[in-house]
Amino acid sequence: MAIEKHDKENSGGGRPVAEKGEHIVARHLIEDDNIKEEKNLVIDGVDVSGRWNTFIISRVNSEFDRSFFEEIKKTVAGSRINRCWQCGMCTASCTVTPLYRRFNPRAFIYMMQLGNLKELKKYIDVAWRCVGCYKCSQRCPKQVNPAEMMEALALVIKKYFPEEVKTKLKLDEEVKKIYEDMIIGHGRLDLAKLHTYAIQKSGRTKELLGKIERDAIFKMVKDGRAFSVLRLGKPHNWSSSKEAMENYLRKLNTIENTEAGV
Amino acid sequence: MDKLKENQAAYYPGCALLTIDRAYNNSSKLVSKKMGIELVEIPDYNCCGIGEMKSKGAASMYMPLRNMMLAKNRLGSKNLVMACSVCYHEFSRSIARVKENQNELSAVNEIFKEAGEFNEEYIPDGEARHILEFLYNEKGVEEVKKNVVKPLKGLKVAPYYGCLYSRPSMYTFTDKKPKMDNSERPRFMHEFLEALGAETVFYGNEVQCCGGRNVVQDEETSFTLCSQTISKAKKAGADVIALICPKCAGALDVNQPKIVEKFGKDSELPIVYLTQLMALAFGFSKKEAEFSDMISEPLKVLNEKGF
Amino acid sequence: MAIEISNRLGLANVKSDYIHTAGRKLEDIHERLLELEAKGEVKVIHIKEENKPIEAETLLGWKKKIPTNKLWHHKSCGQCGNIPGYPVSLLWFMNQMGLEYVDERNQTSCTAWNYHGSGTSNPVGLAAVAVRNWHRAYELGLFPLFHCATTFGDYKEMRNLLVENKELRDEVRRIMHKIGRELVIPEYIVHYSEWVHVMRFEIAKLKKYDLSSIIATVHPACHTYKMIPEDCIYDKDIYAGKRTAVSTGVMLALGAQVADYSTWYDCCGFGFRHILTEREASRSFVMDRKIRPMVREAHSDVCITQDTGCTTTLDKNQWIGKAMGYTEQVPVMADVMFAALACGADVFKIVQLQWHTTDWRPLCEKIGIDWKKSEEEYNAYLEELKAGGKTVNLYEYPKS
Amino acid sequence: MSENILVIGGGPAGLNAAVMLSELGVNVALVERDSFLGGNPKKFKYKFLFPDMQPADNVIGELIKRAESGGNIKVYYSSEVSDFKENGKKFDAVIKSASGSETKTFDSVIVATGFEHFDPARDAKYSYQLFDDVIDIKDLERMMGENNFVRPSNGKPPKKVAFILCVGSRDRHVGNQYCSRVCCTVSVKQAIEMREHFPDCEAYIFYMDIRTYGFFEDLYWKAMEEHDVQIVKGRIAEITSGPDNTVVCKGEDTLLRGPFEIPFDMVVLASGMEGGPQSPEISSKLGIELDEHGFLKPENVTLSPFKSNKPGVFLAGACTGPKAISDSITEGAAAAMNAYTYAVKNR
Repeated sequence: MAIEKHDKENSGGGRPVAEKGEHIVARHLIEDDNIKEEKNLVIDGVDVSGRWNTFIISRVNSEFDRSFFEEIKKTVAGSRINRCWQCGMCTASCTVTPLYRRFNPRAFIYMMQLGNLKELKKYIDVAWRCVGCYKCSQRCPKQVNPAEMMEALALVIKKYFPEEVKTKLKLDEEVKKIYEDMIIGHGRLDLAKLHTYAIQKSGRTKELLGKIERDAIFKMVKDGRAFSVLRLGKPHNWSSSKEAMENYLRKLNTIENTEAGV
Repeated sequence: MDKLKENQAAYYPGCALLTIDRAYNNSSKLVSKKMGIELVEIPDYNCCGIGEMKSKGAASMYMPLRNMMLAKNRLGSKNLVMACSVCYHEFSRSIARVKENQNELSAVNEIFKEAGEFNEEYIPDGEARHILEFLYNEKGVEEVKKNVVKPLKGLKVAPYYGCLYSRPSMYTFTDKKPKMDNSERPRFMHEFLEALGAETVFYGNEVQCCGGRNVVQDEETSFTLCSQTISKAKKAGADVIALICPKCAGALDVNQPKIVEKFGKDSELPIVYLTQLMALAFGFSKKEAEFSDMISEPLKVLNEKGF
Repeated sequence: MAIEISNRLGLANVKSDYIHTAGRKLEDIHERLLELEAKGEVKVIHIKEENKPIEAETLLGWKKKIPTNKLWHHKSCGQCGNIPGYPVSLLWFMNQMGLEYVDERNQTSCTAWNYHGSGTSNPVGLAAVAVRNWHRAYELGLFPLFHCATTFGDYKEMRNLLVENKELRDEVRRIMHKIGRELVIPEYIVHYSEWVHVMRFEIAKLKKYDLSSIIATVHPACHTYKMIPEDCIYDKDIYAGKRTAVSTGVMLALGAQVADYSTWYDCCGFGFRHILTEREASRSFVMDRKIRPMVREAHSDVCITQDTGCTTTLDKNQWIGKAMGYTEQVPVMADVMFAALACGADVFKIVQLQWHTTDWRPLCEKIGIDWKKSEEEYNAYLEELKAGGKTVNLYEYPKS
Repeated sequence: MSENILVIGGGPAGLNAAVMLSELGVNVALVERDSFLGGNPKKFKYKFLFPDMQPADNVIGELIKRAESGGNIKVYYSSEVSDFKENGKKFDAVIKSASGSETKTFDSVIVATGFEHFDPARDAKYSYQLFDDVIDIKDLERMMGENNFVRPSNGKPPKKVAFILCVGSRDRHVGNQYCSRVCCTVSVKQAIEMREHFPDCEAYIFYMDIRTYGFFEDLYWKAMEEHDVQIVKGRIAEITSGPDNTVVCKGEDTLLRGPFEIPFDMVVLASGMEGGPQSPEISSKLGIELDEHGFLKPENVTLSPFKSNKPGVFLAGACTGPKAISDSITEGAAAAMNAYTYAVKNR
């Protein structure tokens, strides 16, 4: 099979280059990942570039991966995954679902039960939007504890989709890191530092100089609260606790230790 | 350190209350003392984990439980009182889980052993108590009424419980123990406020989430939820919203200028802590209750109403 | 792997002692047709003694009579153009067996492609076209035999609609009067593959080659067995009566091995609408859902079909599969074509595999057919034609 | 003189009716078509009964023992009622067996002819009989009863098993629109037994609704929470051959809205209950009504579920519709009481 390259983009002829699968009549019905198309392709001397070689890849799920379920069941947060029978009470109770169409704890739990990573991948960006309000856990008739199941979900995403976490969940990941560094590293939380770091990480440093932020900082400096933050300090002999926790995490035989490198 | 006397209770402040939310901390102490209980801070406390540790197995339980150990070890108290709902949740979660699950208890004790700070194993025989539930059950509404010297007549208050004071009941035991609040329709704050002479309004978002957990990395969600809550309370005629959690304050009070900027004046309403209103009614000055700490400027409306 | 293949090979031969039980809610349309005839409501094209019928059992255990002689060939649109060896192989067999038939030239398309492809049709129009063709057979005193699966499915549907709806009958009768014809309905709607099936032991008698090393995979056409399924042939000895027996039956009778594969039930990808406007779907389906499993799971030497559209779609789309790494290839042909090959019909003049896209030569070699000789003869014949020679009928017409 | 009552059918319902009547001093003729008592549970060698997993023999064996040792019961094995006539308020019946025919007059009659397991071979899409590894719940019950629970195709223990609910039930296509009531519970029970037997064999249940009504729900919870049985929502449309000697279940995951084709080592079809050919037969012979589902029709389904439309003829057990063994036993007692009252009144 010989492949010949034509540099269509720079040919300057003004003819627009076709988008992948553009000519498929029902293109909108097919997800991007399910379309394969070679822009320039010659087979057996015949030019079959673009639409002449388009293939639609099957979206059939052909595996229930139970090892995945076992992995989650071992974690503290996800230990009750086997209880879920998909009644939808969690999603019905959810604070976030009304805001984000694709946020559906019921479905996330199901994907984890069946090890359906292919489907889960489509929800990475929204899967971490849980606000931890525990309405789902309060109402779940089987006490699956869906709110904490979302924590297990975060672990899963981190382990299996590190690339997507880097791109789509960069800020979430960094803020979480700041939290953990403070909580485990210092034993206490410096809220002022957390706030400034987070704003910096999200690339909104300018905002810190805006009127609202400036007023707040000024107020706290004036009433002395800014200094109490500086005086917060560390618990006495915290390092022994820190090391003990880190050791525990390293020894864990579950996905919980994937982020143990604190 | 000395063991606690009668009329003293071991108290866990938490990071927020010791710093930017000192108004909640100080007013809690003031009103407790007035009602006959002195809150004694445990020494050398550490952060509860603020929900960010849940994916870390038993380490997430070690954080709050170390404080329970401190209370017992240093103050001789099995129980620990706290005002922050997030801390309260983290504590009750850890206690409930290790009570139910022997493996998790041993894992936590492994960490205790390795840290080597205490010479004993942790035994889940104590309770975490939220200041609202604590004062309600230990002293009661009558005690509140007794202490009111400046009734808050004419002040319309929207009580805001948020999430973690009452949910989930598998951790907090709301609905379960006879004297615990209702998880879906909590009433304790209502009763306190009415005992202060204030009027409570019904607005439907009493236990709705403020989105506070994600407020740093996901403002959008939090602002939307807060705007809904504030505007509903305002529509119901509330003069102020009363809180029992510093995280809710972070979302509803500290961020209010930004919320107003985005959603307009409907989302503007003064925010106070329940204990600040109690302190005011108990005869403490507005300065003592530190109303000026609040970004949403409750002083204006309090002055207007003549308190 | 060995276990897996032997398991798949055995399946077509699984026998069952199971006796079909009719579902309680289904009504045998055949009985209602005869009731209508008794009331004088319709004329019925009966299968007579002279049609030498052979009885077969259908999905629900009903009996279906398959005529084997005095047949009227209703051919298929795409068949003659794309796969000319398909109808020719069938006629070749009938000639070999000395059966009477008419290779009809006064037939119309059944128009069902239009019906399935675009929905721009209506029951009256479809039924009128069907009755017009049925009447043509009727006036010649023959029983119609349909080559195309879509025609088969459509006519079964039309027969049911006509039996069930008086309004439709009246309307069609009115149209038929205009063109000087009458409302007639065949007793059974019969597909050519059903003829092949009931004649499979007769066909096997003509066998010239040993086929025991050939592994075939059968692709059943949706319109033969999924439309009006209660009217399709099932056999207790083939797939334990769980899958339609046609095509598989003749392969087994010829001594070839039939292997099962996971997507047996799936469509070929023709899809009517799709083959017209969405070839991407058709070609993807062919490679992903049919050809790859046939080759990977069943190590198939040949894919056996029973319909025009399926044969074309499965064959013509394999080459482009290479573009996306589908290296699997398997020759495709109808059951009757394979049977003709097995019985010594000429590869080029009768079975006409030269029109097929996927390489069929290794299959011929495996069977032991000298396709090169056949090719030479065929080329010589073409040269003759170019030089002004006379065309000869490659298959005989019936003695009139 | 004591009463004579005819009981047709020696399954759980008929047995209990016969035993109770015998204890009342009634002469009972128990007509059983098989050469043994115990009905379907005996015929298919049920091993454990839900909901408490007690050995089937504890229940069925006990009933048989009582019936066989009860002095007033005459059991007619391998026999049938070949003729039946009303005789005033009484009934003349001919009991035909291998040893000949016997005509007797009875004061009242209890029909307890039971049910038949739906034959999944009738629904071609499930490939039952085509693939060795596709079995149904009664096959699995028998395999467990014989301690021979392995893959029929190769004698090896399975690693992944699918249970498919609603086979032959709730399906207009096969003519049964009703729910067979017990298949869900039987399936979760079997899944538990299977997981106990082969802890590393995964169990999946494909369902449309799970109807483990009442306290049977406990078993369903147990299956999930203690044995990690996974439920998947979607009915199976076809079963084909899969890679490595597996069978593929093709379905739609209705909760995620996507197609799946999953290979399994073994598939267990939860085939439902049918009235069987004996129901129309007994209906025409005794002149009692048949319902639209092919079961015998009670006079009033709520008020008198144990009465047929013919006075003096009573109904018990699964002949009136799918039910659990415990319900059949209860109905046997209820029918016995009614048959006795009728007999005494019309003495």
